[in-house]
Amino acid sequence: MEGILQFIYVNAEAIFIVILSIFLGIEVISHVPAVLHTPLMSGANAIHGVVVIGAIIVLGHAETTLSMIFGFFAVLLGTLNVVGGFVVTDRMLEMFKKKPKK
Amino acid sequence: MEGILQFIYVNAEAIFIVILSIFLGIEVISHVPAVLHTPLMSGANAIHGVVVIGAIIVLGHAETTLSMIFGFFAVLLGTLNVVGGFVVTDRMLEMFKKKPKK
Amino acid sequence: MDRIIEFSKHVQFTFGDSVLEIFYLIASALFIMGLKMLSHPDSAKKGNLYAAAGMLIAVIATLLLHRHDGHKIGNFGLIFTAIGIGTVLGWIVARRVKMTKMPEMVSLFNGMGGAAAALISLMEFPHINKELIAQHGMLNWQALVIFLGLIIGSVSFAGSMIAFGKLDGRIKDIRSSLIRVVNIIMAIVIIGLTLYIMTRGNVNPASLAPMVFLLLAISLIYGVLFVMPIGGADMPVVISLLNSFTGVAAAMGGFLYDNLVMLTGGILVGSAGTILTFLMCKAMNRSLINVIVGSFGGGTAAAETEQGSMREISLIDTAILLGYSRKVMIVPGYGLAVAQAQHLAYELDTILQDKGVDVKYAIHPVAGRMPGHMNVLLAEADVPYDKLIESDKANEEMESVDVVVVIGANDVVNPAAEDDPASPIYGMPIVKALKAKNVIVMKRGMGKGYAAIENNLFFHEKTRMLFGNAKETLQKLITEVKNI
Amino acid sequence: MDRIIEFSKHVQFTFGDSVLEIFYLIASALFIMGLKMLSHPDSAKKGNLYAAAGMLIAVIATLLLHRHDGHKIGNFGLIFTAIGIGTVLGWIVARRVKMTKMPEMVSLFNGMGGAAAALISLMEFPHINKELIAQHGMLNWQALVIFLGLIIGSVSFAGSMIAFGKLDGRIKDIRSSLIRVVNIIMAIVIIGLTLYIMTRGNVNPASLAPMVFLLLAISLIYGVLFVMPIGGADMPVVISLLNSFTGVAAAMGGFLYDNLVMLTGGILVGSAGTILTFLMCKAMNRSLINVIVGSFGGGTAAAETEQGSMREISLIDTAILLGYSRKVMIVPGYGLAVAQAQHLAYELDTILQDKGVDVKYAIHPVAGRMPGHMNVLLAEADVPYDKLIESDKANEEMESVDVVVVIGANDVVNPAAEDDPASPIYGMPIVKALKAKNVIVMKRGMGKGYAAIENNLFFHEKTRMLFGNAKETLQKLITEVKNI
Ligand SMILES: NC(=O)c1ccc[n+]([C@@H]2O[C@H](COP(=O)([O-])OP(=O)(O)OC[C@H]3O[C@@H](n4cnc5c(N)ncnc54)[C@H](OP(=O)(O)O)[C@@H]3O)[C@@H](O)[C@H]2O)c1
Ligand SMILES: NC(=O)c1ccc[n+]([C@@H]2O[C@H](COP(=O)([O-])OP(=O)(O)OC[C@H]3O[C@@H](n4cnc5c(N)ncnc54)[C@H](OP(=O)(O)O)[C@@H]3O)[C@@H](O)[C@H]2O)c1
Repeated sequence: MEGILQFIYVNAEAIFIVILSIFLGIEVISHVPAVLHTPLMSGANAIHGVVVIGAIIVLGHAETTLSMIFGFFAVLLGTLNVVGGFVVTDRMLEMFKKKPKK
Repeated sequence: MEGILQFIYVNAEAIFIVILSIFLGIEVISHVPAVLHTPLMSGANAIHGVVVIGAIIVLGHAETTLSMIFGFFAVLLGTLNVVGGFVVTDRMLEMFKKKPKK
Repeated sequence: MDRIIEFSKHVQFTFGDSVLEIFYLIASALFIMGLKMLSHPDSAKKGNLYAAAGMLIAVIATLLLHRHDGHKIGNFGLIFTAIGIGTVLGWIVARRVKMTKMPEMVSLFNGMGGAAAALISLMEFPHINKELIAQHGMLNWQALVIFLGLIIGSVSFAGSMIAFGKLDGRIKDIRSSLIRVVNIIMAIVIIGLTLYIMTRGNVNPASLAPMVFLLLAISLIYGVLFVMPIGGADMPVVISLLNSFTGVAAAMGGFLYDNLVMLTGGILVGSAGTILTFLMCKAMNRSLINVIVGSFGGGTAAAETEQGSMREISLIDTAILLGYSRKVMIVPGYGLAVAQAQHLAYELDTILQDKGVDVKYAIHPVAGRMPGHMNVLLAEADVPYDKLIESDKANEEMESVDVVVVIGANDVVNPAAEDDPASPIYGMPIVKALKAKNVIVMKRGMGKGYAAIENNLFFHEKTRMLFGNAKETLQKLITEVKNI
Repeated sequence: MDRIIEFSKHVQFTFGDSVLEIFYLIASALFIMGLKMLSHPDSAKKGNLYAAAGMLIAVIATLLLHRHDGHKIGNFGLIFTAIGIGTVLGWIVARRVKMTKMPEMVSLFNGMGGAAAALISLMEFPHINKELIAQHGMLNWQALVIFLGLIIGSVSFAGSMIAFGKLDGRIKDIRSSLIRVVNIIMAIVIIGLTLYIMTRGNVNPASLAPMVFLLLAISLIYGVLFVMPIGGADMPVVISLLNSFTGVAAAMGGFLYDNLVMLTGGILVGSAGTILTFLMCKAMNRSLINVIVGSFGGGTAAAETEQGSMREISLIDTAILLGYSRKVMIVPGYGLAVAQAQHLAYELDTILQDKGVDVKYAIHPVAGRMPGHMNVLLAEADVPYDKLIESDKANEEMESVDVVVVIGANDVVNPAAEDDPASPIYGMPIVKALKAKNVIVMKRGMGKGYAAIENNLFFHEKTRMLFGNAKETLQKLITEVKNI
């Protein structure tokens, strides 16, 4: 209980950021047309690849071999998520780009 | 310059909150129909009455007579902003409440 | 990780501190949801209540739980007296005031908020953290935040008071290009003085008091002169702008006290208010710069050439025309509000309705002088909501309308918006009165509207003019209609 | 004020620390703007680039400026190798894969993100701040954040791999109510084990390693079993859900490292992904619970009574009917994708077009097995974008259409959605084929669609069936049409 209260007090700003981001995520998405569901999902998928930054921090300060191995894979997988995510999204959106030419 | 950098580092979370709130303000408002402009302006006006909290903090810790007088007026004016703002908005919205009864 | 861990090592906190943050979080969420709901007609009223509930929570939580340097809030007597007076006064004024005076009220209360923000800055200024000053002199973030709150708050206060006076008709427009030059100079002086104060180095802030009061004075004058040259009719836009100013001023308090509900609430209003200002300008087909610099009203000479002649109509002919119509569309405008003839318009409507005429009102979004002006005006006269039709819908029905009765409207029915690209109102959507079979225009004379341009509608062959003050004309018309 | 002042007294920071925060702020803003633009067709492609730019900025800034306990990022060799391999591999796979395999790819990459989050938690777990443990034991916020990251990340990883396998056809659906019971038990075990670990008190976290690995293993199994019983066709919805999971897991890293771009980016995806999941369910007229528990496909017996008989049509008759029409509307569905007959459909279209027939495609939003499936499929066959019409618009034109050709679609043209309230798809918008003059349906036999219900359209007097695999049927039809 005390731990939770400390968490709230110490991370108050971060918790505000969480709540605001939640509202923002909802607002930003809520009017998306159905055809864009898949590319949007894919784009969002690429954005959570931001986890790669955590992986870089871990690997960047790793000292034991084990943590270097783990860190190496974390960075690798995170990069896959980012690069693959954005490229796939871009390819999908190729399909939707052209407007009626009449 | 150093002061600004300290400000940014120390208030990094607060600055994020500012940016997120700006985006949120834009998103939330951007589809409002013209007839609601005035009540919305009025409602927003009431919300910035949140400045009354700052006034309460000042007056609540005031020690000199001068600061008590100033603080008293700050709380009074802030309260006017809040109460007047919400009541006026409510009255305006009375006008828009009724839906076509056909 | 470093910052937060470092932080948690050094900070003492109590149960109450954490709970206060939770309440602030709830209050902020209520503000956001309230604002969101306020922007949809169906949920607007509930949205206002949500925001008010958020405010109540934030205030009560502050009173009970706030601590500064380990001290709880004191001076409860004074605080409750101030809140009490503010509540009673605010409530009574807001309840009593006439519907059509609402914009004045918004302006007044906005000014109060700005003044409160400025007062807070004045009081906190001598208490800038000693260690910060030792480290960085006056060039530190607390000083910055305090001065911004002072300047923005007082500009907002002074500007709002002038806007209030203008709407109330007490302060007349002073259009002089001199003021604009003076304004630019004053803006520079304000920035310069602030920089001067902030570069005073490691001093006791209290010793800078004279300069701070000078800054206050100049900011107040700037606020007055900023609004002075802007036309009275543009006040809604100005108030919306000052509204967002006050939001930003309140947010400065959020930085100062590390108070997240002030920060979120203030910035939210600052951002939403700015967008709203632009939307209001857009609805009038103008730019914000254009409103502030006020180049409107010069009027292009174009298309003022071939007008032909106006044709008048007598009261009795009008009465007969209306009495034997099937469908009548009333287009109310600013003149109806000026003449306070909304009750008479509705009386005419009821009498015609009794005679079997179908009467509706075409409501243009920027008719009058504030958004929703006509809705408020006609609601005051108890016109049923379902008789009010938005202008888009009205235009669709227009072909089946026998008589359009324009009462004190001008710009919102000006066909130049559609067919004269040189016109300053070109592109603004209008009520297309000419699609109906007959048009009757009630106004006092040849007076121009807000945009100060000619209106070819008045010279069209379908149109008949019924000159006179709207109130008197309607009065007489009602008598005539009753007689047929 | 206290917190921030207190904080600024104790924290050492460098120039780089402040600049890093600014870059993170810019990156977060780019994520928000990117996501916003991704939800509008015109700006979507630019939005993706914005988000990618944000990511690049965040990564480079971290590499150059991040400091932990005063140490800068090291192990650059390893980092660049990992990033290099990841980039090349990700790029090649994403570029090479067939358009129709896109959902598999999203699932795969989503799983990678989840795994990265879980790995970070595994590595940070032994390093929980000593002072926090001294104060609160293992029941502290760092431990909480680490375990949440571990659990959510590994569920997301394992689930995504299963979803990938199912979409790829390698893993078959296992529908057993036993799995559901097992799932509930496992969820309880996960919560219990986490609580057990967190109440170990003041211990060296490394000593808890075996239990943490047990937690990891159970979470992985749970992820597998969570997705296992869900039908393969529901995978897009499941992937969207797991996508938002990974977002939340990434955000946990944001708390752990006090890293605001991870926090904002992760939560943004978590929230937007959740909404998107609900929107996808809504487009299919189902609830999320319904998808996860998978009660779909039971099929109500209602309205399956009076069906009458099906009428077949020969290839030659079809060819004549099409060749002499003025307007033909093709309604593609899942069967077209299965048969990979999109190129042939377009070939038929071109030949008919040459004969002066106006051919369009009616695109239903949930035709196929992922949103936008038909757009992607037909774009692959180079069908011009302006021939694809959304189903609402198509329905408006339908009355002037001579022949509707349904190729491998079933549910999206099922009139039960309109007139049978007992049907599980009741309320879903459909392509109203029956409003056209003739309907031709190409499918292999009496196979049902995704919703596993009868379709009365096939028994309607306007409808003629053309049985056979879509690819072969179209091939033969093209020959016939050429001959007339
Ligand atoms: N709604 C808003 O938010 C807002 C805010 C700011 C500006 N505006 C602008 O205001 C304008 C509104 O257009 P509008 O058509 O409503 O009004 P308008 O164009 O200003 O015209 C009003 C007309 O009413 C007549 N009038 C004045 N007093 C009268 C009386 N006592 N009896 C009868 N007639 C009287 C005047 O002609 P006589 O002098 O000949 O009688 C005048 O031509 C637009 O240009 C809009 O952009 C709107
Ligand atoms: N788009 C999405 O995001 C998404 C995601 C999940 C679920 N869904 C659901 O999927 C359904 C989509 O509807 P739909 O009309 O496109 O497809 P459907 O209802 O699943 O029907 C497909 C039809 O194609 C026929 N078919 C299969 N293979 C074929 C082949 N090789 N040649 C010719 N015909 C073939 C099948 O009949 P035979 O076996 O007789 O040939 C079947 O009746 C909806 O219920 C939707 O809710 C959509």
